[in-house]
Amino acid sequence: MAEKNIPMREALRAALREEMLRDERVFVMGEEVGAWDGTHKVTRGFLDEFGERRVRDTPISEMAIVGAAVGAAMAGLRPVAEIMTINFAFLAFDALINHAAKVRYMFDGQFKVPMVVRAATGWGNQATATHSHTPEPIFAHFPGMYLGCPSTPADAKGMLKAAIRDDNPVLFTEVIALYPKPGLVPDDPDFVLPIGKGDIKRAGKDVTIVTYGRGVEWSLDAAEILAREGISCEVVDVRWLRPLDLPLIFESFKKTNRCVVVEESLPFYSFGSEIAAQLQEHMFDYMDAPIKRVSAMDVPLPYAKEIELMALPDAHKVVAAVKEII
Amino acid sequence: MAEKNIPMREALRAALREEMLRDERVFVMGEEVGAWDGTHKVTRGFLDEFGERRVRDTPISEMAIVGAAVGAAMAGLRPVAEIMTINFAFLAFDALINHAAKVRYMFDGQFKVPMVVRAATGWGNQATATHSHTPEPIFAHFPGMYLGCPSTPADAKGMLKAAIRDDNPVLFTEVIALYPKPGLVPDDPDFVLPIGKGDIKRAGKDVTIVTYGRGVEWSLDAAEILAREGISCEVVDVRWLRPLDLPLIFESFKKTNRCVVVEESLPFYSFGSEIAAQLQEHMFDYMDAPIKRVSAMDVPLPYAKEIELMALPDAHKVVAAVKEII
Amino acid sequence: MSDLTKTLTRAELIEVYHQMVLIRRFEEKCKELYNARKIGGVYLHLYNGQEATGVGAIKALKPTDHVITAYRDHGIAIAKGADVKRVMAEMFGKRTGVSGGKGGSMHIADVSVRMWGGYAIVGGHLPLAAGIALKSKYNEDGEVVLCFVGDGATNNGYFHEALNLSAVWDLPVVWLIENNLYGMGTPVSVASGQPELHKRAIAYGMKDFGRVDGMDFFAVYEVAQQAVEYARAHGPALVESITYRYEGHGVSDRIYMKRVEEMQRFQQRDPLIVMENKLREMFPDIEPELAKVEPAVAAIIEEAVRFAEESPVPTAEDLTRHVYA
Amino acid sequence: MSDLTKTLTRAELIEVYHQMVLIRRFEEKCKELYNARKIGGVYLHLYNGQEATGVGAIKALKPTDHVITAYRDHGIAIAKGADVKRVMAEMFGKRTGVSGGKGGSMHIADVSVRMWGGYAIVGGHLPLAAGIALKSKYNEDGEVVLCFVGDGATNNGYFHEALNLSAVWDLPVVWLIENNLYGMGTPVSVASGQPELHKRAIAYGMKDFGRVDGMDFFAVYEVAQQAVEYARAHGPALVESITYRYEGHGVSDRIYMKRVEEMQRFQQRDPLIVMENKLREMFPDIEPELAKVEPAVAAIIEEAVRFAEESPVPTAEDLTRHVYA
Ligand SMILES: Cc1ncc(C[n+]2csc(CCOP(=O)(O)OP(=O)(O)O)c2C)c(N)n1
Ligand SMILES: Cc1ncc(C[n+]2csc(CCOP(=O)(O)OP(=O)(O)O)c2C)c(N)n1
Ligand SMILES: [Mg+2]
Ligand SMILES: [Mg+2]
Repeated sequence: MAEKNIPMREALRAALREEMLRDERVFVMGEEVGAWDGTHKVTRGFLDEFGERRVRDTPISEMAIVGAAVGAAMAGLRPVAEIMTINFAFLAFDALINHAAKVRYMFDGQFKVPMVVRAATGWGNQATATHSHTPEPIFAHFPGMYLGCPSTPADAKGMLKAAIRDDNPVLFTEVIALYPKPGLVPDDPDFVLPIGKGDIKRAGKDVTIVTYGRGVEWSLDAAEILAREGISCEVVDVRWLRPLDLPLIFESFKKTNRCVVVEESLPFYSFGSEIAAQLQEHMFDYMDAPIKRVSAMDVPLPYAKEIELMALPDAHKVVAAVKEII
Repeated sequence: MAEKNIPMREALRAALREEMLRDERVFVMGEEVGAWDGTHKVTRGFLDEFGERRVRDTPISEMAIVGAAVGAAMAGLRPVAEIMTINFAFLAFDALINHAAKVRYMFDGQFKVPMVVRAATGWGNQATATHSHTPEPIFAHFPGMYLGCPSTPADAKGMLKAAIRDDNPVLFTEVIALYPKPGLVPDDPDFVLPIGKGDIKRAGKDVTIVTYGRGVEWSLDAAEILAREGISCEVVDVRWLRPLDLPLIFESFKKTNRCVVVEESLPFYSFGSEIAAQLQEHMFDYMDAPIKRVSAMDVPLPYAKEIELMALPDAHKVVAAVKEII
Repeated sequence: MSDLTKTLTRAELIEVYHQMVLIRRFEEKCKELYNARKIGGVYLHLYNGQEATGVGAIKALKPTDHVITAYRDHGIAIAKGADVKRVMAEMFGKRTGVSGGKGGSMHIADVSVRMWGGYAIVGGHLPLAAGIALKSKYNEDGEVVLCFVGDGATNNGYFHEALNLSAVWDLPVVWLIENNLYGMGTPVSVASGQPELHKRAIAYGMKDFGRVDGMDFFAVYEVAQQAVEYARAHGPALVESITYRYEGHGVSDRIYMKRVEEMQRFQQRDPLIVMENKLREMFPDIEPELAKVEPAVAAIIEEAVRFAEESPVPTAEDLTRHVYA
Repeated sequence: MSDLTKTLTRAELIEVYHQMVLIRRFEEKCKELYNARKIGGVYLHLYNGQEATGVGAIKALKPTDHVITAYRDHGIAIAKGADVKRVMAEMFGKRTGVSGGKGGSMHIADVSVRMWGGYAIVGGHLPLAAGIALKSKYNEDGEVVLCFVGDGATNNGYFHEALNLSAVWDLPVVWLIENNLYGMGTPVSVASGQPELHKRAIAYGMKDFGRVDGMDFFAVYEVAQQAVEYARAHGPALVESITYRYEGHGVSDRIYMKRVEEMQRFQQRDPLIVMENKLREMFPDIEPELAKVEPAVAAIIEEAVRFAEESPVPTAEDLTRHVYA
């Protein structure tokens, strides 16, 4: 099958564009998605190609963007709403959790909510405290809405297409730092990666590193460093925080008996907490060492580069964590 | 010291009233806190006693209630804002997380934010999907704001007073089901229970049950049942989800080597996840069995009583979990 | 008003009256059953006193048009044509309820009659209404959404964002503020800087259809018709209906206890009485028809209660079904 | 305008002009340093073009009054009296910065001059402004809060809830909308159903001070003075200032590139030029004083940059300090 080497931003754009071409009910809405070409350029050229009906610039109204997407989805359209960055999704928290995720259930299946909320996520680049969240775990806490976060351009394409084609609400977070990073992406317009399927990004036998999003890069870099020292890491990219591919994680752990969880998010009540809890509960007899967690520090993110970087995880912190349990 | 047997609602009311009498900067604001006497009657009689200046009814504007409390606190007042139920705090998520919890840090300590947001929490009573959250863990995920949830009238009084006297923002959640439950409460107007200190609610030696809020009742009931079968449970009420009293939990676990975490909240990326993760990480050598988690089921809460109750934890589920690891 | 006798037939008007009585008696029955603990839940928000607003506005719609509202939803669902038996079964939390017993009093939806449900987060359904209207705009299908909004809800961020979005996108939606003077215990003047709520239309450059007497079916119907047709042709419209709820917001409604005089003033203009009088005026020989309404309604309600009581409760399987599609 | 010569002395007016030039040159220097990667961050929101609005409005305040704004905050902080050196150090992310290097460009606060900071969540600072004003009301200290609001921010839920709250509580706050025609790339008419933003005052029953020419210091100052004194005596006031930002919102500002003609139109009425001309008109012998401004400003900026460059960066200890009090 033909592939192209393109940055994640373009892979997302291709996914969205192909789905809009395929299904006339799919449309995009959000702040600056049209005339501006999208803050992150994922919707570049869409306004010209699809027109104002299907490429809808909105006011700065996150509550209404998400709420209107819920209503449109209930009514039979397939909105892809963009929240410029996930930080602003805090303003739409109620619309996401109480409505997108619940209207199907509370009306006993009378409605489907086939919508996607795309949101750029991630720390770094001195965006400062209120603009530096990676809060996937807190959104994935709630049932009724899926949550995916791709780590490669190919995953980005296949996962976003799956999200758009699915009949459930999906919160789809895109790591800002990964937008420009290239990778091979299948041309196939039906290249779809199923919701809830994780992926082994590197096979190994000594330690399982469970991660997602930007953590994959740090983990792969760490695995590379560790390989030179003879330590073999298996990197499991869960891709979806809900539903979570526990079988894949367990399978890997049965082989390695050791695990480090890597996430860009804050340490408490988070991704690492859940993975560690699951492993100790279901893989107790396979545990040769405690599960270690690598995450951001438990502080708001400061502006100054020097201390901002201290607060963030990186490959070296992953290496150190692996060595603690080997 | 003199004590009174009063329901939690009255203990909270006493705490609030005493602090308002003690410190003229303390005032309450929120929907129906005044003329209506408070939805949960915690501010009963306050309007008559303190007047409109210090007992402020608000419009249905959660974003503004919390945001205005932040501003007032920065400016030197000590607001106690009431969010009628924690469900509506989702509308104030941004104001809580991005402003209450962060303005001190991002302006490098120029401001203090001595505010309390009180919110009724908890599932049950057929309040249905959007009115049935117990989402403490997701708020406690973020640094900068403390989070407490009392389980007894005495704790309620001592913790709320501590929250009001503290110079940091505190999200203070009050379990609706516990409002009417009585308990002995010290009269002492300086009875303050320090922020971040957990409490052993029942001593035991075979299993540690870590819990908070309504989980304490279920856990104590379970402990009683198990005691009859010769199983001795130690019930640790963390009281505060942030900061978390890990030393207290660890100390108990070193003795029992077994643990069940009980919470009213949803299972994923939650309280149980964090406690289990902490224990396996720091108490690995003391673990005789996997940590078990008892939580609500991973569904939105339905209306019909019969199935609502199925979804919720209770003493019997705690008993079953303990037996699994004994 | 005389124009209306042209657009609505005598039979239709009797039907309207029947609906208003049905809603009134339905709510009374709910209250009785709630007190008898046959209907559960912490909340029971009744529509008594507001019938002319709901029935009048919905009468202005085509069957293909849409309705959405907040938690005070039983009456509105019935007015839109939801099956009374299944609404009652929902109140009981039965499997046969419109929302399968999972929604309860606050979440009555019946998509078969384009009743999109009641929502319990104040203001939360407003952007949903905009989204449903966007579907109509997107598909150019000429359908209109009628969204009921409480007076208290107009001070919430959702109101602002949803109304503004509907304005910039010219969405076919009628925002109908049911100003029953209070949000829980808070009077409009305490909650809103602008107590004439319809004037908020200007903040969105939206067509303002002003205030209407919400106790009078004809008054509501007439303005609603204009607003609905305006929305169908041009875009959003705002209407404020002055009405009153006879029941407290909840059991501990201290304010409600005090407002006896105000209540009496409104009850003198009770929607049912106003309607009966108008009908008598319009059709001097209508008495026999009117007389049949109460017994007919009583039978419907009795049947609904029986249906609800005899229906099965949801099962463990229902508990986990429909979390996802 | 003639009245103003009475309230502001010649020395004060020179000082005003100095401040506007200082802000302009400060922003130009920031842009240069950002391009040279001496100033970091993904965001740099400059105030060029809007100086008359910020300086004019703040001049109407007493020193004990308060200012709060969004992320486009450097100019406003300087106008309120923040130390230019420490503002520049903040841009560099240095420990000596007003916010200790932790806030950066978007979060410039200096509580010593009652500048409560810049905030980056659109609309997020509006309820904070209400809260600060509540303190004044609560303590009856006669202080006023001046809150700058972007045109784009007026469509956000925070705007609605905060303005309404200020109205029902009669808070001493002036809401000053800086209508620079765009929120990022979105023109006001695309974002707001009501493009005359000051008219939103009616939605809150709030005193509307209308639109003012935001390129003219005197115009802004005069209306701001009225609004501030109104707020001090009675409660909230709304002002809309029509202004323009000369720089793009960010590097990829496609719309900005296109609007050359519009820009030129505004630049002909550049705040600095308008001010200079007025000063010359008022004081025919002012030229020598005017001539001293640019060199004085250049020296201040040079010193600020040196200070910032030589200042230490924050440490690991700073990283964890001030998370809690
Ligand atoms: C966001 C939110 N805040 C608070 C509540 C609690 N609450 C339920 S109904 C209500 C009053 C609403 O008043 P109004 O909009 O006038 O509707 P009415 O009950 O009069 O029909 C309040 C405050 C809620 N459900 N949602
Ligand atoms: C809640 C929220 N949504 C979106 C953004 C992204 N954003 C930053 S500035 C901006 C435009 C704001 O425009 P306006 O209020 O007119 O202020 P201006 O930049 O023109 O001064 C947007 C959309 C944000 N920071 N916060
Ligand atoms: Mg009302
Ligand atoms: Mg603007």
